[in-house]
Amino acid sequence: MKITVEITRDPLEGEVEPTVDAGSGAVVVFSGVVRPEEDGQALVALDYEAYEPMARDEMRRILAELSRRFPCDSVLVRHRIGRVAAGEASIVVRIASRHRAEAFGLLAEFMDRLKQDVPIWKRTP
Amino acid sequence: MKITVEITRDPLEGEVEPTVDAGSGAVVVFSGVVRPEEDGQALVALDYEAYEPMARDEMRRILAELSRRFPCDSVLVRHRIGRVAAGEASIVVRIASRHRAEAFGLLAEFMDRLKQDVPIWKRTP
Amino acid sequence: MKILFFAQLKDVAGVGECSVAGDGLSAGELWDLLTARWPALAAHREQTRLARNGVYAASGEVFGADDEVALIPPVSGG
Amino acid sequence: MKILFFAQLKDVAGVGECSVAGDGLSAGELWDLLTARWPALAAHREQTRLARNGVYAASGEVFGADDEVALIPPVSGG
Repeated sequence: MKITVEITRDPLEGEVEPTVDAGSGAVVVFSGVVRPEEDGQALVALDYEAYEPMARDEMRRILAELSRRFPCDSVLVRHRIGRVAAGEASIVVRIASRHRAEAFGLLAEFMDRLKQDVPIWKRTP
Repeated sequence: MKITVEITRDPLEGEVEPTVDAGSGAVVVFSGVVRPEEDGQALVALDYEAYEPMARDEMRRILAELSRRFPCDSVLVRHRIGRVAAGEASIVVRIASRHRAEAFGLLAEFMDRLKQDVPIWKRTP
Repeated sequence: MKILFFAQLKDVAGVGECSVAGDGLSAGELWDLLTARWPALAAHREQTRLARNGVYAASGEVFGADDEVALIPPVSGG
Repeated sequence: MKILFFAQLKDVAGVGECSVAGDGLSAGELWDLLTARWPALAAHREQTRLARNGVYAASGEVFGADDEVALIPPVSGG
């Protein structure tokens, strides 16, 4: 499984085209977006901070581990850091696989693990 | 939940931009792609046929039913019919929701139900 | 009533649609009519669902003269 | 060894990183050193994990003079 992990300060919009890997039957693109409110409070932006080298390594470790249960063709993760305005994406994940079940499983589990273990933090500015 | 269902003879590539509904925190775009082989046999294309009015109604019914368990902001389904070449998408589903769990749940269950109940058929040319 | 055939059933029947005279038919009576005309349909009966006016027919449903009845072989969309 | 602070712990310590003299320290010994210098860190100890050179430290792991040790408060990425 081809694994690509990036942490960037640039906007993620329009960057991940749902290109198809040769032979893939399923492509899933997930965008996690900063919502304009949190617990009823209006929110203009969030500041994301990462322990970058470990965050990258940890994402790769998680994906390599999950690829044994959910073998996919490729996965690309882009996590944005710095200030992310409401309505903009903080993360984009793109998975291509032969069959959809593996892509769905990998995506759901990866997002759960990301939120448990990857050293990235968001705070209100 | 806003439901949009379309059946088209046009290619689906590049049509579904992951635009964000105001207030959504998760956007998932799924593409189901014709694979260049099936059971080890090379495949150049598949022909899709639908009982169009019922297929549209059935997809809407399934989505309306699933929206009670997985309340999302919007869902768009585009299913292509006619000849679809290997490497091209036969279906695109785009779901926006406040939280990712609802979008993931709706997507997985919708695809399962589609393959059980929606009167669309594929055949090798 | 109007009968619609799809996918492999279209090949079996040799047509995409046809008309059948009848009113208030049960599913069994309808199948008897259809397999009398196209004996090869009988092999598909077990795995074919009937839809009446665009909705899967419930068991015991009755088919009227003005209905559009579709024979739905196992689907394979997506 | 080099100590890294993130998120709210950076506010508590008032710095993003610092150096601590010590070698072959247990997690408990390291925490004792840190909370002696920043008493307010103690309130975060329970929910903070330690990473050694970019990997979460296992229980019983020992921290050396050349290690980079990160204090990882509960994460919230995605």
